[in-house]
Amino acid sequence: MKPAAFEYHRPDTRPEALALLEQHGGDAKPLAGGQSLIPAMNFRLATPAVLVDLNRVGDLAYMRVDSGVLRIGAMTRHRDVERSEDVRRAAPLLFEAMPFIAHAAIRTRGTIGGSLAHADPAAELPAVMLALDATFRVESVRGAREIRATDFFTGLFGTALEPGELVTEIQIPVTPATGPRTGTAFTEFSRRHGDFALAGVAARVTTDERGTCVSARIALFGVGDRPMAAAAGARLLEGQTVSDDLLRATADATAREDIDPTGDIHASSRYRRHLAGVLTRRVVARAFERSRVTHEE
Amino acid sequence: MTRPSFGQRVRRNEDARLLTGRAMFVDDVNLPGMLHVAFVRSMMAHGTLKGIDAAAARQRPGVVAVYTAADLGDYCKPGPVLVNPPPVPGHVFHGCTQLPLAKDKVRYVGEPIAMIVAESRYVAEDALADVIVDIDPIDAVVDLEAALKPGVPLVHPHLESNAAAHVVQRKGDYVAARAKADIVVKRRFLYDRGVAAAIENRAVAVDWDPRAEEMTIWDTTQAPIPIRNGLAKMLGLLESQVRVVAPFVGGGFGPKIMMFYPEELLLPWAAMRLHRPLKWTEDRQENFYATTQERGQVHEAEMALSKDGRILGVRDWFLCDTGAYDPYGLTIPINTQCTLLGPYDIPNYETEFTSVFTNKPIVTPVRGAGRQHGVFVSERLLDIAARELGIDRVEIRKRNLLGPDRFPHNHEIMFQDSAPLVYDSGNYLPTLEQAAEIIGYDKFIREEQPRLRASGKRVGVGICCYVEGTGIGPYEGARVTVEPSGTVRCATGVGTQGQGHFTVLAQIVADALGVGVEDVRVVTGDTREFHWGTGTFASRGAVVAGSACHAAAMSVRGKILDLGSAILGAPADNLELSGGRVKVAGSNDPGIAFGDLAGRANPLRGAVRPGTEPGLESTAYFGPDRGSTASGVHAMIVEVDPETAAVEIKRYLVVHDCGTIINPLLVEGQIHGGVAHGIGNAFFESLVYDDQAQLMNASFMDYLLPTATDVPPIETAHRETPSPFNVLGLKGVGEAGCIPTGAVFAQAVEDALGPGAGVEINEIPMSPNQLFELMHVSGKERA
Amino acid sequence: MNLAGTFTFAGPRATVWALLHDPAVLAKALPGTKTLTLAGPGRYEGAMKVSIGPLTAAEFAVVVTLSDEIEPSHFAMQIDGKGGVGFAKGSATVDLAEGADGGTVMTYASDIQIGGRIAAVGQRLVESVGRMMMKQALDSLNAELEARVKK
Amino acid sequence: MGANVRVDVTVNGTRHRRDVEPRLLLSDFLRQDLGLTGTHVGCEHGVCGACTILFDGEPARACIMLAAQADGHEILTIESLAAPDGTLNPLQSAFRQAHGLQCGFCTPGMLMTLTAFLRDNPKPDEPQIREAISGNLCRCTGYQHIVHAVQIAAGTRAEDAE
Repeated sequence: MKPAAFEYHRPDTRPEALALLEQHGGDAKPLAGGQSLIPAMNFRLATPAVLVDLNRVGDLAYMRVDSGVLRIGAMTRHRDVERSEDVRRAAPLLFEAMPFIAHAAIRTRGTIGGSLAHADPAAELPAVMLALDATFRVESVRGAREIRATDFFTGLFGTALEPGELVTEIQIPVTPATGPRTGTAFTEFSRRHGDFALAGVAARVTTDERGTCVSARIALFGVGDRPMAAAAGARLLEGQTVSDDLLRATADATAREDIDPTGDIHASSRYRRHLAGVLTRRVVARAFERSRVTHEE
Repeated sequence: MTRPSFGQRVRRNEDARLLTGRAMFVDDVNLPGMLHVAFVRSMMAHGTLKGIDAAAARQRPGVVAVYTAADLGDYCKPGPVLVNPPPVPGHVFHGCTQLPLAKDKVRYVGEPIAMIVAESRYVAEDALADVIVDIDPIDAVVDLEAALKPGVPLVHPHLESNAAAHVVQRKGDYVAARAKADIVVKRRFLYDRGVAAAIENRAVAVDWDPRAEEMTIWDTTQAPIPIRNGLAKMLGLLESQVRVVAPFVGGGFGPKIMMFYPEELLLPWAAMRLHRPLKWTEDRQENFYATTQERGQVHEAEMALSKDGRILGVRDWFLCDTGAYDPYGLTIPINTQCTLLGPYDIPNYETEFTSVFTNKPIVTPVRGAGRQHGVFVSERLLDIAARELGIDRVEIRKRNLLGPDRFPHNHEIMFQDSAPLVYDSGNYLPTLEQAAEIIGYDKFIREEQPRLRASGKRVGVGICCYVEGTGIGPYEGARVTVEPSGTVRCATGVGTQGQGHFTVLAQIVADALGVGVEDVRVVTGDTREFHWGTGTFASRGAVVAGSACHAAAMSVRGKILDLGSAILGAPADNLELSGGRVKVAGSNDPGIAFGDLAGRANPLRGAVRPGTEPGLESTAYFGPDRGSTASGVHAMIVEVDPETAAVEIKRYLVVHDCGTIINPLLVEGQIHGGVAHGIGNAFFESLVYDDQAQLMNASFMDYLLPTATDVPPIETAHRETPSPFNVLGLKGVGEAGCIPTGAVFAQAVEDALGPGAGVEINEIPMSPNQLFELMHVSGKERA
Repeated sequence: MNLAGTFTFAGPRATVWALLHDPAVLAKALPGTKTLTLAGPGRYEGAMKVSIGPLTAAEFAVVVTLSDEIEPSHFAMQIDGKGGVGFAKGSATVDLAEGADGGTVMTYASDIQIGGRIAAVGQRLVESVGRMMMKQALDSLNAELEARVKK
Repeated sequence: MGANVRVDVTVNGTRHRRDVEPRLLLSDFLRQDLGLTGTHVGCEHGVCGACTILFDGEPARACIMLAAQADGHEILTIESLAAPDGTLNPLQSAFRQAHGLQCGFCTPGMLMTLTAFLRDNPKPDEPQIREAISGNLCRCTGYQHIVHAVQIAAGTRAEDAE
């Protein structure tokens, strides 16, 4: 299990990196944390001709909050995100999800941008970004553009990135700024701690002062070819106050209408759908609870 | 006085090397000019091998040689049958073993087809894709029952069917017993395959010195001596020209036994041709194909009982997957037949199996070796009978246990060691009672479970018994030497894969000689040091090699006393051995240090008296007539999430009896590891083959080994019923932890879901997905 | 892996039949196809290199053999792909029926066996990849069909 | 394809300069090029944790990093833990006390993972310890004695506790 040979570049600056990606086009893979790419290369299921190692590019790792937006540089390591006070305050959902990603020794190397660009349908972060309505800044030698998470994930490991483009920054609207009564919650069901989830759910619920839901976002992972926004489920919540019946109806609608899971050796399509419903009910209930807590504070 | 170490929690002699990264494993062998090996392996499970084109691989820069079966000439012969079947009357056995490189036909995914030798493993892997292999596929034989139907392709076409073996064993008259029974419970049980998953993969490194005509082989084997002897014969060398070293080995669990794996045969052969050192280290993906596996069995079993819950008899009929070849004979299914009897008085027993060739990797023993299947069948049948008869689960077991007055107990069927199955000793009732008490069985059933169930929690308890035949022959040997430095050396043939032989065997020798455990240097697994013996398997290392070490140490003790008596002028029975010195008991004279005595026993001048030997050294052997029988009870409390079908183990208890305990700390370690392995088998680990025998989860991403958050803290209690079959009273413990785990897991989960759920678990492993399906199906049926 | 379903083409059955037998069209429609040529009656040979995100399985040599052809309503095919990291082998049937509004309803069923490292490591993705490739191929064929019908 | 690249790396306090093939895995570099065979390789896909080292002080899997990526960085391996005279450090010693190893193959990865963990979390409770080592597979011990060893090292369990 040794990788096939490749041409290796380790640029020091962002323009150099973008130029290399442009020059090699589809033959080049950016190497961020490498925690998914190098295992695939060791199996020789990934055999990139050129690797552009981003680890020396200095200005891609940062976290800061400005004008209601949490900005995270794409090369920020998971470990730094999970330990960040800014993240805990500004994006509690992201903070809650971080420990579910693999294990500490993977999170020390893995990066937030790498994970999102990899777009594994069973990964936690893409769904979290959908639930938080995040936006990704992408750059190439031709310039920069911004892509909403809802438009970014296009299919199985598929993204809206064009050849030569690189995710450089993740922009997350600060949670309290979207409404004082906002609650978020995250959970997943996996066989073992750190494994890819058989199903997982991230939710964000905002209520008015009477506890009526004014907006809701639910995103699932592990149950489709990409992170799935549960539109039908979320729609049922809007204008309603929380009740067991509402939670059940939301979970049912999500499991029935919003996802179309495939089966694998760990979980059949039917079991995944069932889990998605159970987890949606639990997560949305917790998000509602937390929206009350924010309110009471 | 040197305090005896027996029964003490002695810390291990080998740990310092392992903890600092100094311990040598096979893959650590790096010699100048070393070449690296990779194997082209079949991608098809079954097919006719029509052609191999290795021309491009041979051209690749950095590739030194490519060998196919055609290049091996006479060396391309099927490997030996390693364990001949025991002499059960009427048995049928077709021994079919593997060629080092496939010729004409491939029989499982991963079967080696060509060997590539290159300057690095990287280049060798590059060359794998250069070799074009033309295979005409044949439908794969996967399912055990389908394999025996007429018209199915044959894994070995020279045979009439895919049956590899057939054995019937009988005790009493089951048919008559059944006719008298008040109730007969009958079920079908499945227990599926897993890998041993030692964290160290296999590896072989070879150095052939053409001038000295000596070969050194470093091998991750549990049995270096048989490997040396076999290889010497195959290579046309004297046994003394071949040295096999099993240095530190990173876990064995069965498949590293004396397999004569193709890689073990081919590297020495190639080293003699290339005159350069070679190394092959299996990668994790290869390990899922190229290393043997175990467990696949299907049982149809019934138990006949009286209405008061006494077992009148058991009939079991089963199929045992032996994979593509059957070099290990009948060890696994015979173990299953024998272990099914458990601690119970089963007067009438009829057991029949057919071993089946399939297009899956070769099956040889993995920790437990067929025993868990037998326990699963009998314990599940008892659970079902208890439910149908309205008898408590613990009570029905108590009613059937063999009493302490029934030993030695002859079960009248043949065990894997070709001797009748005789339990040496045991005391089962107190073990069961102690387990029930520690886990709080009565209170749990009466109070806690109803209370928790009322609050919506699904909790359950399981409790199961087992016995385990351990410590079988044929023999092991040991040589104990007192060196002039005073250090005591103990050399034995069994390899060590983490069991603690460097400490346990040292304890045996230390106590015999009155020295500290740390003063005994144990050497294992190097044929240059000791070359008579078999290996580490069947929970036998401490029992058999330990008894040999004891005998050798006692003989050295005799020499010390004789010589000490002559020098100190006191009768031998007035002398004591302590602190590495021999002295007159009760005297203030310090006596003589062993080192000085060793010097005197090997004089440079003067004569060694006739009838004596020089030095303080003795070699001794121990060969038990039959194995010793360990036993125990496992209990488990689980909570099941009725919505997700997730199972959480809340408590796990093992009360066990492995005879005299040398070192409780190490015994507990063996049990913990076994239980973790058993939990893996029960709930996490599953080899998933598709209908063409393609393995769908050949990685640690999808083959789920239990982690620290999946294995609960394990409570243990020890009982000691010494074996009368060896001087020290020892019984083996290496496999005990994993044997009843599946059965106790099934019982606990059923109990948690409650009788209303109608869930019966007759299949291991049981994933949350499978459990969900069972809950769902039974729910529908109920409605 | 079993993939089965129906798909409605926005065009007449005879044109759909022709498209499904045109190697140039199929080469464009099947994701990852590098070459595809008619090697004999009902026999197509080619090379594919399927990429899914970071996973770029090495090149596959592909042979597709058509049989049981009943123009314009039915055919069966044998699919045989071999590469350095695995193989895909299987069979499929395709039935074409005239649908509403001049469309054509295709009913397909396939049983594809995946072997080697792709199956061993990629099991989590196999079904999704199958579905994705089928969808892309059908969408692409339909687009080609619409273009032809417009002409 | 791909010219060799320069690796200038400090391992266990010693600086090494080598030119390596870009595809050389860090685990192979440490074991073969530098002869530091204490770092073990168990899966080469980042799951078993046997090859865990400290990369700039943080645990990382050497089998899914390239040697080239170590250029300019500091690495600590199992060989760095004991004193030069071989005296075990408190964590190593606790492993011996608690019988926290059997075959010892996973042990280097366990020790390196735990070295960073105990530095950041000197008094962990049992669930935290179990989570900390949940990315390191051990087939021998069932983990319990490893947990005990960590507790001894953290001073929350007596050395001779049974």
